[in-house]
Amino acid sequence: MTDDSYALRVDDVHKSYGSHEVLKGISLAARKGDVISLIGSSGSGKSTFLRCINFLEIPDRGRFVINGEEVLMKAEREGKVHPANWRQVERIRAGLGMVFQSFNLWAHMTVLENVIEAPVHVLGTSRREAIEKAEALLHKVGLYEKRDAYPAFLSGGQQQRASIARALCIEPSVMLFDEPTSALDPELVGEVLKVIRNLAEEGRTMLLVTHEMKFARDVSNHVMFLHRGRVEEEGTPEQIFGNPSSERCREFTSASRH
Amino acid sequence: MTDDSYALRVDDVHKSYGSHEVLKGISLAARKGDVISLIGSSGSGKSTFLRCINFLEIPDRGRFVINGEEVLMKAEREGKVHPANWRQVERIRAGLGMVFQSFNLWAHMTVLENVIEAPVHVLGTSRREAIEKAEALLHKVGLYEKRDAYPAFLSGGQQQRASIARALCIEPSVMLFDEPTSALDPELVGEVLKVIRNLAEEGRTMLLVTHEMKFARDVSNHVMFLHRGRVEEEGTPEQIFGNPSSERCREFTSASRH
Amino acid sequence: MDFSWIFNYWPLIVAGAIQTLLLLVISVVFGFILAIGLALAQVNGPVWLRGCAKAYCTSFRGTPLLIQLWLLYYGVGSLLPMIPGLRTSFLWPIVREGFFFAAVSFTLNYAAYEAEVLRGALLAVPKGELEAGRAFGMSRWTLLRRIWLPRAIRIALPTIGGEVVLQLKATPLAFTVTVMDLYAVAYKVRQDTLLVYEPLIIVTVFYVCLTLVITRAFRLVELQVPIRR
Amino acid sequence: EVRFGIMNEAYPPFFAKDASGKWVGWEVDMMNAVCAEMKESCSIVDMSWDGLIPGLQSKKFDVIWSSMSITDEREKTIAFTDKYYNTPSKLIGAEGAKPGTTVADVSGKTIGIQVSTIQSDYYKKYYAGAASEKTYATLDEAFQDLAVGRIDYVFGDSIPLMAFIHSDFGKGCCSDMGNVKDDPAILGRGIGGGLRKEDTELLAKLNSAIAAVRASGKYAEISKKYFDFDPYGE
Amino acid sequence: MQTNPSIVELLSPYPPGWGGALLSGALSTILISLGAYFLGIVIGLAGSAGKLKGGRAILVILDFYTTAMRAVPELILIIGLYYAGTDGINRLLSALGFPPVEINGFLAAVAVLGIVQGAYMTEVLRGAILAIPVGQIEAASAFGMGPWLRFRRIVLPALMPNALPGLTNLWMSVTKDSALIAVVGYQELALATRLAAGNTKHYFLFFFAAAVIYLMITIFSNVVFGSLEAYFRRGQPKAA
Ligand SMILES: Nc1ncnc2c1ncn2[C@@H]1O[C@H](COP(=O)(O)OP(=O)(O)OP(=O)(O)O)[C@@H](O)[C@H]1O
Ligand SMILES: Nc1ncnc2c1ncn2[C@@H]1O[C@H](COP(=O)(O)OP(=O)(O)OP(=O)(O)O)[C@@H](O)[C@H]1O
Ligand SMILES: [Mg+2]
Ligand SMILES: [Mg+2]
Repeated sequence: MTDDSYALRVDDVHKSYGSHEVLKGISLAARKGDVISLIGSSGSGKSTFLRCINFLEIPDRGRFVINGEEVLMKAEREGKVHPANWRQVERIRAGLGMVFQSFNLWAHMTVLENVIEAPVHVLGTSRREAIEKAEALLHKVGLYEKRDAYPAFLSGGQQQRASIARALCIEPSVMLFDEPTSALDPELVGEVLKVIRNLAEEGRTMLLVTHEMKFARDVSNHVMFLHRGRVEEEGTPEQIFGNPSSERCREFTSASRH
Repeated sequence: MTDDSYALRVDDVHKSYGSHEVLKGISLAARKGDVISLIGSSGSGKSTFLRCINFLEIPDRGRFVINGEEVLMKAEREGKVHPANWRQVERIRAGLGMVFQSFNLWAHMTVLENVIEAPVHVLGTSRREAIEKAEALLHKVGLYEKRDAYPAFLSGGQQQRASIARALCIEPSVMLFDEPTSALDPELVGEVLKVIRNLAEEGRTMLLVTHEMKFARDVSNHVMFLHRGRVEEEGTPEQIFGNPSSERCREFTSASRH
Repeated sequence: MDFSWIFNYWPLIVAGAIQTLLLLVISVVFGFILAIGLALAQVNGPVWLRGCAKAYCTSFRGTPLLIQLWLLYYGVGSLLPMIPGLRTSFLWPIVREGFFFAAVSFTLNYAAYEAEVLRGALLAVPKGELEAGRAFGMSRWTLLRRIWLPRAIRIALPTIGGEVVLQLKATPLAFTVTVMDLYAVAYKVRQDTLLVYEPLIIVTVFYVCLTLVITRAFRLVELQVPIRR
Repeated sequence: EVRFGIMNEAYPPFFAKDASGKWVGWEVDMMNAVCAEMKESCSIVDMSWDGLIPGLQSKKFDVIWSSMSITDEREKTIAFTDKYYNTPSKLIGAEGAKPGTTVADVSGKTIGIQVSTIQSDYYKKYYAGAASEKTYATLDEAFQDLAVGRIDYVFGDSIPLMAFIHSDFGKGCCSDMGNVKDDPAILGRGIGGGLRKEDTELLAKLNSAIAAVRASGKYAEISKKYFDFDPYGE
Repeated sequence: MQTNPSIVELLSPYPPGWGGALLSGALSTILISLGAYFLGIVIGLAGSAGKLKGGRAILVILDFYTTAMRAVPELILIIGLYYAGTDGINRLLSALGFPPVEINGFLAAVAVLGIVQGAYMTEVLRGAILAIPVGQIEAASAFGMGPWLRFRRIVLPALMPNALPGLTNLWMSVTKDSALIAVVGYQELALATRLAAGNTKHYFLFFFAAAVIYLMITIFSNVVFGSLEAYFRRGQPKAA
C-alpha cells in the first residue's frame, strides 16, 4: 500500500535519553478516521512516542509520513537523524493538534486567548471567526463561563478541557491526545468520548494515550500495547482486551478488571 | 461524640473566590483508619476543599479539628476568619501528607531529595534513616531506578509516584490525596490501592479525591458526592454507587457505567 | 607598547589588586545577604515594610553610586568622630579609612540592585512548589531556606552573575575616597607616564581573569541542576 | 589652524567653562595671546583627562594646554614647550596648626596629595620617611578630607590651595602653612604645552611665541587680571 | 573676586546660573542611555537566542563576547573605538585614497555602551527564558508556530516578568555609565555637575541637584517599568 492512503504512517522510531533507550523501533499506520489507542505502563514511552511524531523530541531514527507528506530527514553525526527542513516540520505541525499530559496552557493568556491563538496566528483565521468557533468549543467542553479566566485560576479538569478545546480549534486532520481524560470526571469523559467519535466520523485521525482501559475500548478501533520500548501487541480492542496473546498484555489489561 | 474520637473533623467550610462561592458549607468527620472518597464533577470544589483543610487556601468560615487539635481561628474584617496562630498550623500540617493534583515536585531536587526533604528538614529525622525509608518507598512505587533523576525528566506517572512517595515518607496520620492515580496505569492503580489499604489498617486516615469510581468503590469506606459547593449525598460506597438517593448523584455515578 | 614601568609599580599593582578583590568580595557577600531581606520584604512583607524596601531600592538605584559614597564619606563620616569613645576604640582605625566607607556604600548599593533581581526571581518560582513545602509543615524560614531561595537563586543566576561583574566595574569609584584599588594604580601610572593603553591593559587582564572565574563559578552552580530544554 | 586640547573640568582661575559653555581663565587668555603672536587662528577642543593623550595622538587636536606639569617621565611620551607658568608649592593645614613646612614640622602627620603631581615627587624625596601620604584624584577631595580632619595637610600648587583657603568653605577650617623649600630639579620645570613628538615645527613656533608674549608685557597684563603676583616664577 | 550668589541664582536656567547646563546635560544622558539601551536589547535578544539554541561555534563566540565585553573597562573600549578605531579606519581609507572620516563621539559612545549592555542583557534574557516552563514553549511548537512567531507570541510575554527586574537594573546603571562619554568630549549630566561644582565650589548644592535629577529619571523609569511588569504578570496568582 502506498504512503498516501495513510493519514499517519510512522516506521521504526527509535529514541534514547542518554544510555536509556526509551523507544526501540515503533511503527504505526493510521488511516483517515482511525482512532488508535496507545496503552502501556507508566514510563513505557507513550508520551515520548507522541512527542516524536510532532518532533517535540527529535527521534534518533525513524520515518514519518504525515497527511501524505514525508518528513525529510538528514543524517547527523553518530548515525542519528534530524529533520532536514524545520519549515516543513512547522507546516506539518500546524495540521496536528496536541493535548499535552500536563496541559501546557499559556499562562499569560486567558482561556479564550489560548484557544484562538493558533487559529489566528498560525492559520491566519480572522479573529472574529476564531472567537466564534472557540466559544462554541468552550460551550461543548463546559468551559464557556471560564473563557476570560487565566489558567492559573482553573481547576485541573478545567485546564484539561481548555487544552482539549485549544487542540480542536485548529481543526487538525490528525490529533495527538496524551491522556486527555486524566483529570475529568466520568460525565466529562463521556463527553470527550462523543467528541472523539464525531471527529472520527468527520474523517479525522486520532492517536490516543490513555490509562483508562474502558475508554480505550469504547473509543478506538485499534489498540497498541507498548512494553519496554516495543509494541508488544496490537489489534482490535476486542482482541487486546478480550483475548490478548502475550502474557504481559494479559497481565496488564486484566489489572483494570480485578 | 467529642472531637477527640475523630482523626479529622471539619465543620461548615465556606470558601469564595471573589463573587464565586465554591464551597457553601461542607462538613466531614473521619475516624482513625477511615478512607473517605470525595467525588464530584470537575470544578465542583474538591481540590479547594482539600486545600482548605491544610490551609493552603484560607477558608472564609469553618471549624477544623485535626488529630484532636482544634485549629484556632480569629475573626478578620468582613466576617471572615483566619488562623490565629500560624505556628500551630505548621505543626498540624507536618502531620498531614498531601499529594497534589499537579504533583508540585520541587524542581531543584532529585526524586530522592524530594522524598527525604520533609522528614529531614521538618521532622528532624536523621538523613540516613530518611534515605532508607525513602528508598523502600521508591521501591514500592517502582521508582527506585529514577531516584537520582530530576522531576523535569520524569514521565507523568513517574512524577505522580514520586509525589505519593514524598507524602508517605512523613508517615502522616492523615493523608490528603488529590487524584493520586490520574496518571497511573491500571497495574499501578492496583498498587496504590494496596498501599492505601495497608495504611488504613495501620490506623491512618485518608481523604481521597478521585474521578475513578471503581477505585473509590474499592478503596473507601465512605463516599461523599460534592455538587455546587455542597455535599449532595454521602454514605457507604455500596449506597452511593449502588443506590443513590439524589437524582444528580445517580446521573453522575451512572456515567461511569454507560 | 611599553611595559617597562611595571618594574617600578608592581608592589602598588599587587596591593591594588588585593584592594579590588576585597571590595568586591565584601560588597557582594554582605550585599547579597541584605538583598535577600529587601527582596522578601517587597514580596511578602507587611505594607509598611514593603514601602520601605521599595523606597530603599529606588533611591539607591536611582542616584549615582559616587554621590552615595560621598554622602557617606564626607557626610556621615565627618559625624563619626563625634560619637563619644569611638575615636579611642579599636574600631577607629577601620572606620576612619576610606576603605570602610567604600565597602559600606558598595554593599548598600549592590544590595539595592540585587534585591530587585531576587524579587523577580522569588515571584518566578512556581506557586505549587511553595504550596508543597507549606503542605509538609515547613515553617516560613525552612520554606525559604530549602525551597524558595534555592529555586529563586537558580532562576536568577545568569542575572546575578552579571550584577557581580557590574559590581567589579564599580570598584574604581573607591579611589575618590583615597582607596588605591587596581584601577587607581593604573590611573596613577597613566598620569605619571602619559601612557594611554598599557596600564589599562593590565587592569583589563586582571578584570578578565576575575570575570572568567566569576562566570565559571556561576556556570558550575547552574549545571548542578539540569534544565530540560 | 592650531587646535588646543583643554581638560573638561573646572580649574579656576586657570581654565573653566562657564555656564554658557564659554571657556574662560588665565590659561585661555594666554592661549589667545600666544595665537595672536603666532598669527594663527585657534580653537579649543575639550576632553576629559582620559581623552587628552589619545586625542593628541590621534590628531583630534595639536596642543595640550591644560596646566600639565613637565616631568621627565612624561617627556618620554610627549614633547613639552617651555614652561609658561610655574607657581610655588605649599602646604595648608588645619586652622591653628603651627605654620612651617620642614620635615620636622610634618613629622608623624598625614599629607594629602593629588595623584601624580610634582608635589608627589617632592613628597617622595623629602617627606616620605617622616609623614604618611594619602593620594587623591582631585584636590577638591583632599580639601574635604582636610576640613573634616582625616588628614593634617594638603600639599599642592599654591594657587588652588590659596583659592580654597579664601573660599567660604575653607575660611573657617584651614590655614596656610607656607611655601615649601624650592627644589628646581623637581618643582622648577613648571607648566608647559604638550605636543606630539614629531611636531617640532609647531613646538618651535610656540616656544618663540611664549617668549614673545612674556617679553612684550602682554603676559603681565593678562596675569594682573587674575593674580597679584607673577605666575611665571623664577 | 567672587561675590556670593544665592542658590536661586546658581540654579537659574540662564547663564551664569547652571540650571540650563544641568538640564541639557540630563537630556544628553537620557538620549545616550536610550540609544545604548535599545541597542543592548537587540543584541541581548540575539545573544540569548544564540546561547540557548546555537551550535558550538556560536556558543564559543558568544561566551567570548559576554565575558570580554563585561570584563574590559568601558573606558578602554571607548578610547579604543573612538581614537584607535578612527585612526585605523582613516589610515585604511587614506591608503585606499579616500578622505578621512570623523566618527561622531556620540555615536561611538552609544555603540560602545550598547555593545556592553548587550552582553549583560544576553545573560539576563537567557536566564529569563530558562525560567519559562518548557511546556509552554513546546505547546507553541506543537501548534506549528515558527521560531519568530513563537518568540513574539509566547516566549517574549512569558520571559518579560522574569527579565524585567534585571532589565530595569541595567537601565538604572546605563543612565549612570553614560558619564563615560565625557572621554570623547560630550557634556552629560555628571560632567555638567562637576563643572558647575568646580566653577562655583558649591559642591553639595550641585551634587544634590544632580542626585535629584537622577532620582527623577529613576522614579519616572520605575513607573514605566512597574506598569510593564504589572502588565506582564497578568494571569499569575499573587505570591503567597
Ligand atoms: N485561585 C483561584 N481563583 C479563582 N477561582 C478559582 C481558584 N482556584 C479554583 N478556582 C475555581 O474554583 C472552582 C473549584 O475548583 P477546584 O480546583 O476545587 O475544582 P475540583 O473540584 O478540584 O475540579 P477538578 O476535578 O477539575 O480538579 C473552579 O470553578 C475553579 O475555576
Ligand atoms: N527529557 C527526558 N530525559 C531523560 N529521560 C526522560 C525524559 N523524558 C522522559 N524520560 C524517560 O523516558 C521514559 C518514558 O517516558 P514517557 O514520558 O514517554 O513515559 P509514558 O509512557 O508517557 O509514561 P506515563 O504514563 O507515566 O506518562 C521514562 O522512563 C522517563 O523517565
Ligand atoms: Mg506520559
Ligand atoms: Mg481538582
